[in-house]
Amino acid sequence: MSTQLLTVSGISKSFPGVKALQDVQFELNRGEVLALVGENGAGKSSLMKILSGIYSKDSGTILFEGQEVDIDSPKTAQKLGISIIHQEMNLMPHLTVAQNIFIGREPRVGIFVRERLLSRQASELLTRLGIDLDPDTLVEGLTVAKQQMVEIAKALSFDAKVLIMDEPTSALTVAETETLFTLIEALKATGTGIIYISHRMDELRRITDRVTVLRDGHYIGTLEKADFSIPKVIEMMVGRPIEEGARPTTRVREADDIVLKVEGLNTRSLLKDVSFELRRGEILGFSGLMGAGRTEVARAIIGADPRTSGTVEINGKAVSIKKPSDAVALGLGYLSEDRKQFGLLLEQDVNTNILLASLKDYTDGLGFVHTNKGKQTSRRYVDSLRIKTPSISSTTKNLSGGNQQKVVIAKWLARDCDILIFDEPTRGIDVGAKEEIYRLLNDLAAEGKSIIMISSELPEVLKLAHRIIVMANGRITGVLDNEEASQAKIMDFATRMGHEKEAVQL
Amino acid sequence: ASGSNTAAPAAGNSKELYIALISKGFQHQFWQAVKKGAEQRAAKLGVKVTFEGPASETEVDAQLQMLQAAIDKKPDAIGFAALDPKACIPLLDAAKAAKIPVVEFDAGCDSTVPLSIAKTDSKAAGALAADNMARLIGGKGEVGIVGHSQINSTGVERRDGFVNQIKAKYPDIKIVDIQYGDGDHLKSADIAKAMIAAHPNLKGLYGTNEGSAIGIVNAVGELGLAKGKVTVVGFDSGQAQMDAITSGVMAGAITQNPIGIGEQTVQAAYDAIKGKTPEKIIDTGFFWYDAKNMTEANIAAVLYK
Amino acid sequence: MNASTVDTRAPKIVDPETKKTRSVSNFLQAKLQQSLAFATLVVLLIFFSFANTAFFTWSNISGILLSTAVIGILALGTTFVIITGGIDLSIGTGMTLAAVMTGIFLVNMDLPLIVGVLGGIATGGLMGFISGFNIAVLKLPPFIATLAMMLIAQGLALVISGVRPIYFTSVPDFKQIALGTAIPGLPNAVLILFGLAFIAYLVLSKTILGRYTFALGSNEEATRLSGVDTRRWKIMVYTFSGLFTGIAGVVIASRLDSAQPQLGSGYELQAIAAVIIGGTSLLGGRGSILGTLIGALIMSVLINGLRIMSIQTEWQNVVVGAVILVAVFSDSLRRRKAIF
Amino acid sequence: MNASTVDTRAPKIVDPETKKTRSVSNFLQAKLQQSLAFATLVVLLIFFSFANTAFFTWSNISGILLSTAVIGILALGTTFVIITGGIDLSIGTGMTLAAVMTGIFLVNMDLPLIVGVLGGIATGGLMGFISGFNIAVLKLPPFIATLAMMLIAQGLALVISGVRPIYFTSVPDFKQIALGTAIPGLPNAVLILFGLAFIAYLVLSKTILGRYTFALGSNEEATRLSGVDTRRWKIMVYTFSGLFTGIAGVVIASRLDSAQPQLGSGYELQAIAAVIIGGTSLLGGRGSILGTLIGALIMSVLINGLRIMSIQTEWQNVVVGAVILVAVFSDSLRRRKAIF
Ligand SMILES: Nc1ncnc2c1ncn2[C@@H]1O[C@H](COP(=O)(O)OP(=O)(O)OP(=O)(O)O)[C@@H](O)[C@H]1O
Ligand SMILES: Nc1ncnc2c1ncn2[C@@H]1O[C@H](COP(=O)(O)OP(=O)(O)OP(=O)(O)O)[C@@H](O)[C@H]1O
Ligand SMILES: [Mg+2]
Ligand SMILES: [Mg+2]
Repeated sequence: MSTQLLTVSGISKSFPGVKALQDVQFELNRGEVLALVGENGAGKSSLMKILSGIYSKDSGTILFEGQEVDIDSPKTAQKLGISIIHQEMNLMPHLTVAQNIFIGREPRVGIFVRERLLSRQASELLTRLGIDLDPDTLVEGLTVAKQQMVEIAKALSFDAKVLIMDEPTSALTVAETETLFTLIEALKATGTGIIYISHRMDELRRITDRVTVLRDGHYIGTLEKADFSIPKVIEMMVGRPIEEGARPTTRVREADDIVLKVEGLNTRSLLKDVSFELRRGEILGFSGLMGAGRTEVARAIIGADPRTSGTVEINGKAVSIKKPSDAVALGLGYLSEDRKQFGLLLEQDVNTNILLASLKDYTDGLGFVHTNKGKQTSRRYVDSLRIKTPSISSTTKNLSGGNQQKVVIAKWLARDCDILIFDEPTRGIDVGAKEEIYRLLNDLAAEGKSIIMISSELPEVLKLAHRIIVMANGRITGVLDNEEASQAKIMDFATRMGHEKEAVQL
Repeated sequence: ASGSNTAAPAAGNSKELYIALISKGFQHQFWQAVKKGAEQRAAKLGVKVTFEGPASETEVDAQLQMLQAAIDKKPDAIGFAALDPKACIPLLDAAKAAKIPVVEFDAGCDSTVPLSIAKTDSKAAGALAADNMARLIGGKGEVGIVGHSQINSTGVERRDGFVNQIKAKYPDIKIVDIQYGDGDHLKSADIAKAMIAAHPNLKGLYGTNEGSAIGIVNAVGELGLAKGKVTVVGFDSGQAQMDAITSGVMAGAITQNPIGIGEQTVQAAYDAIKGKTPEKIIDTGFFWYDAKNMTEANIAAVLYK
Repeated sequence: MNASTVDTRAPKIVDPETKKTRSVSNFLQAKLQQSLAFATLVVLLIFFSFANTAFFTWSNISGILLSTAVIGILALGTTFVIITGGIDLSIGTGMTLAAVMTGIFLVNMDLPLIVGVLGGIATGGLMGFISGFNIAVLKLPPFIATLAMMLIAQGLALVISGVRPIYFTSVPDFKQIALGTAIPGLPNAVLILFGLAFIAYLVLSKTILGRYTFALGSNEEATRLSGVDTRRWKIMVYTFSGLFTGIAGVVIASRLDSAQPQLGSGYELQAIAAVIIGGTSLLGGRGSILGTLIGALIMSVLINGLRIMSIQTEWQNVVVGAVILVAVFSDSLRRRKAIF
Repeated sequence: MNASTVDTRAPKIVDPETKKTRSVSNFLQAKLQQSLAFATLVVLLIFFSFANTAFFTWSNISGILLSTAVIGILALGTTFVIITGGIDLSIGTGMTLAAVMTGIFLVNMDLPLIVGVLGGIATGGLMGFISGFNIAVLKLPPFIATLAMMLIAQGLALVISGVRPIYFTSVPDFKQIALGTAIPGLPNAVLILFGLAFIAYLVLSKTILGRYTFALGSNEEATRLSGVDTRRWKIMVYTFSGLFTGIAGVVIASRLDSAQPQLGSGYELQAIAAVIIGGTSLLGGRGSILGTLIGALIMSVLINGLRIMSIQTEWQNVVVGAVILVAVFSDSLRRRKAIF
């Protein structure tokens, strides 16, 4: 039994009104990658938080290397050699990369921190991991993706026996994901056991040895690599088969009206001369590597960030958008990629969040809000999007990540904008829900709404977008029609750093 | 206001007479001395007194609340020193309605209810400070004032008494600056230093209460000025001022007779309870003291530490 | 979106039972601090009633209510500001400036009563507006923006009044605003307090301003990106709160029958303490009017009780500080989510 | 997705050049508020020098430095607290309590000078510890926990001293602590201020305590999840800051050669204003000792200059408030992300 690293059995955990885990079990061997999958809210993160000492379990046993252990604090978990990359960012934005990685373990002489050694250690670690980051930059200036890389570096710096990764790739693009997989292979070879949580099914086959499936807080089963297939896993997860959608069947015709026209958009920090058009009923994909500037395009258009120049036309009329409320008033909504920071009122209930963008529709001339009508709307979206929440008056913070994302989507659906910019709409969302969101986007487009979909997942862009704009380094490097697009072509454009600009005139 | 006069006497006053004193403050040594006088006389008369006042002499509202609470306690008499002469009127009417006799000390309320007041003429005291300042600097030169308040009555009257006297009687003396340090020793010291810096020919500085005066003394000490370069005239008493006068840093100061105020107030209240009519105005006097007369019995009696 | 396209056979994940348990527990959690504050209030009332018979008399109770009025009105307004995650340190001296301006309007300029009163209230609103502008548009931190406003208001009150109280003797009706008794035995100031509390309650829980107040305090950036003009609404919140400061200025002037230009500093901390004791979080996003009312009452009952018991003034602060700690500790019980 | 189709030679997205520009601009941004505060200071100095010849004399400059000492020391300590995202309102009256305790030790108990001084400092540390405990362990909000502590310290200072100043006449050396001149012409209090500033700088930027101070203010939960005992470190920060309060108490007592039990309230707001003017963010995570020193100097230069110019006291507050607004507005420039 020396290969057994971790044996978990009979774990239950309840939160007020929610049974997050009931009698869950799994085991982890040395040198393997165990995938943990399940729909949003299935209890994956909760289980991992128990293993890393953040939550205490209500019942059950944890054997670590054959010994029963009581993991009562993050520190205990660290001491045992259990290291975790959290689903939600857990960095200190005002500290540097190096300071973040070694927080709590600073090399010191007496009370003094050996700053230079700290920086060197971090630099060595980052080089060893092949992560391109300056250890002395402040984390607050990094993009979500880079912050995620910092988290990964931090978790790997522990030389842990058990490494838990809770959706590590949800903010990463292909290249970073690839780096991570290489790291995982290397760690496996040294005998580390890895628990890997992801909603990206294609990743499972690539790196995992076994898959454990949870549904609604229950243990469903474990599949060995040999009898593992994606449809089978999905079926176990959702309890019913899901058919993979094909590429879009409808076409956007040249004759359709141009609803949004952006011309010569520039920002001080990144964007250079971004121009494009969006037609009625179109889903326009935005592809690119991390930091390519897609989010910045969206933010600049809606007036969330300053732009140095550029014009925006809506339905053929030049408009002046100085702040997000202007954009929304013109029927242009933006769903941010970072739901925790920019999407949700975490401390407020689901109802408040869903109605936030459309509150004026429920307000009379005196400023009074008609609560019941609003609640009906909220309930409708909770049902139709299958948001897993005890009620619409539950605090949003307590929802699982994926369900939080659905709340943000519901907010924008309730606002009924004609143009919607979805920035990474399926980040952290389970397969079942993803399909629902895809269908939803298609329906919206079919109704005549126009959609910009920024996504780092190439399959999803290919599946949904009528046209695909590829960005690199703040520029548009290519525009592809769906029929001519392929992953290889997109990647080709996504990696043109501007020197080859002439070559990509389309 | 007192709707329920169902004569339930407040606990503890069935035998012992109880007089509630509402002062303008309690933290300054001046008020502590008033308190001391009141307690001395109360002990002698065998009555109970309580003494309270707001933390700062700007808190008119808080003082009214104290007065209201005092009335609700149904004492046998109330002694009151008004922070504002008008705001107190309705509450004194309420006291009258509750048949509680009221006497005043230090500063009065524009009301017919109070039977007497024990106080000092602060303007005259300020004028006496001016006379002494003029005498000490030889009747001419620049003088500055560090005040403790530009709004409460003692602050204003001690300042105005000084200023008016100088204007009226000493045309060669120029008051070059008046600033206010809230009676905060540190602030007053910094103000005095700034004044001395800004007016190199400054002959004298007048501080209108203990904190202001000691601030000036500290400033002179910190600047290491030769004794007598700037003539310091203070107000009130206290250990530090007496020391400064002994050592010669301060030329002298005006003291009122706060212990006497406290004694007279309790006495008047006691008389009122007993049905005697106390004297309408009890002037407890004020005195100039300096190194020469400080130890004299009549002066030593009104000084307090 | 066309809801019918979504699989409506999707199993309901939540059964009615859990829903109920959950919302009951949520409700309880939310009410806990309020109830504990309320419990503190009741304990104080009982304690003082037994400690001194003079305490539980109508005259004293109405005195307590009257002395709650000013701090209470300030606290009501500043509850909104605190829920947005901001703070307003200028309410104390701002109240004084409003009182002084009322005096200027009514006494020096001899304007009609209603005009003078509205002018005083508007003064408060204007200060709130300026603070709101500094905070929302110039992006100054609320603490420092309102600290500066506190100093400015304090200075202006002295300058404008000529460093001297303004007496309303020429306007005999003015006194009735606070001290008249539309309900016999109860000063109008108390009615004003409760009336304003009701209005504040309505605004906070029923109107769009209230909703956005909570939203701003929960996540301002998310609110902004949701198309809410956060700058405008933030200015509105500070202005609205400023109106309460103005009303407090009129009430205190009426109560004192004079505008005392040096009054006011220190009131802001008392009002903020009342708000926090009432369970409103300084981190924003959470709070209630009822809680604030209870918090203000705790403060004034406590201070009155100590006075009635003739506790020495120097000890009173110690006791008040200790009671604040205890009252607020209950709140922490709820938030304390240790490992268990 | 088949990742093997991905070109793994994908060039680095950030080339060294952009990285450099970025970090230079970051650096500049971080220094901007400090430099603007510094610019404000220089402007004030120049202005007052021209406005009144008495201003730029050694005697007045050393007077300004001396008058910065107390507020400056308080501000240094509280910089740490504010960087953690907390606040300490008890530093003003806490300083007074420390002064009173020093008096009790030295005068009433006649202990040796060094023991009395350390006792006074320890009093400050103890108060910091209690506040830290209330905040870190009992999870009280810092504002209210320290507001309560402010009241308690104020009351205790009066109670312990018997509402009477304690004079250090029996300990003649005591006065030398603040007013002796180890460097001729410069009071020791100024040396103490600069010495403490250097220590605070070392601690904040070079030690583990400083690191965790920033970490706590940046993201407390993440810090805790990283295995740092945040409770312990938070208590340490408040205790450390409390020691500065204690030292300020000793210095003010030494300067006044007495412990004045009624002083101190109001000092906290001045100290906090100095910290914020110096660019430390009330939201936590950002701040510097140099900035605080500059902030404290701005305040005292401004006040001294107005006094030298004989500006009427009532106008002084207005001007100070306005200058605070202007000084802090510069900070907002940095954070203001308008559309252009
Ligand atoms: N602190 C909490 N308080 C209350 N409920 C919670 C808390 N944390 C998690 N839950 C609930 O427990 C359930 C499991 O959540 P968990 O975060 O473990 O899901 P998950 O499988 O990680 O989902 P996702 O894929 O969306 O991240 C959810 O219903 C969630 O609402
Ligand atoms: N406010 C800002 N200040 C400075 N740089 C910024 C700012 N916002 C974004 N950037 C930088 O601009 C670049 C573009 O980031 P953006 O988020 O737009 O990229 P993206 O294509 O959406 O990638 P991602 O997948 O990371 O979201 C990044 O390098 C980021 O660091
Ligand atoms: Mg999760
Ligand atoms: Mg992005």
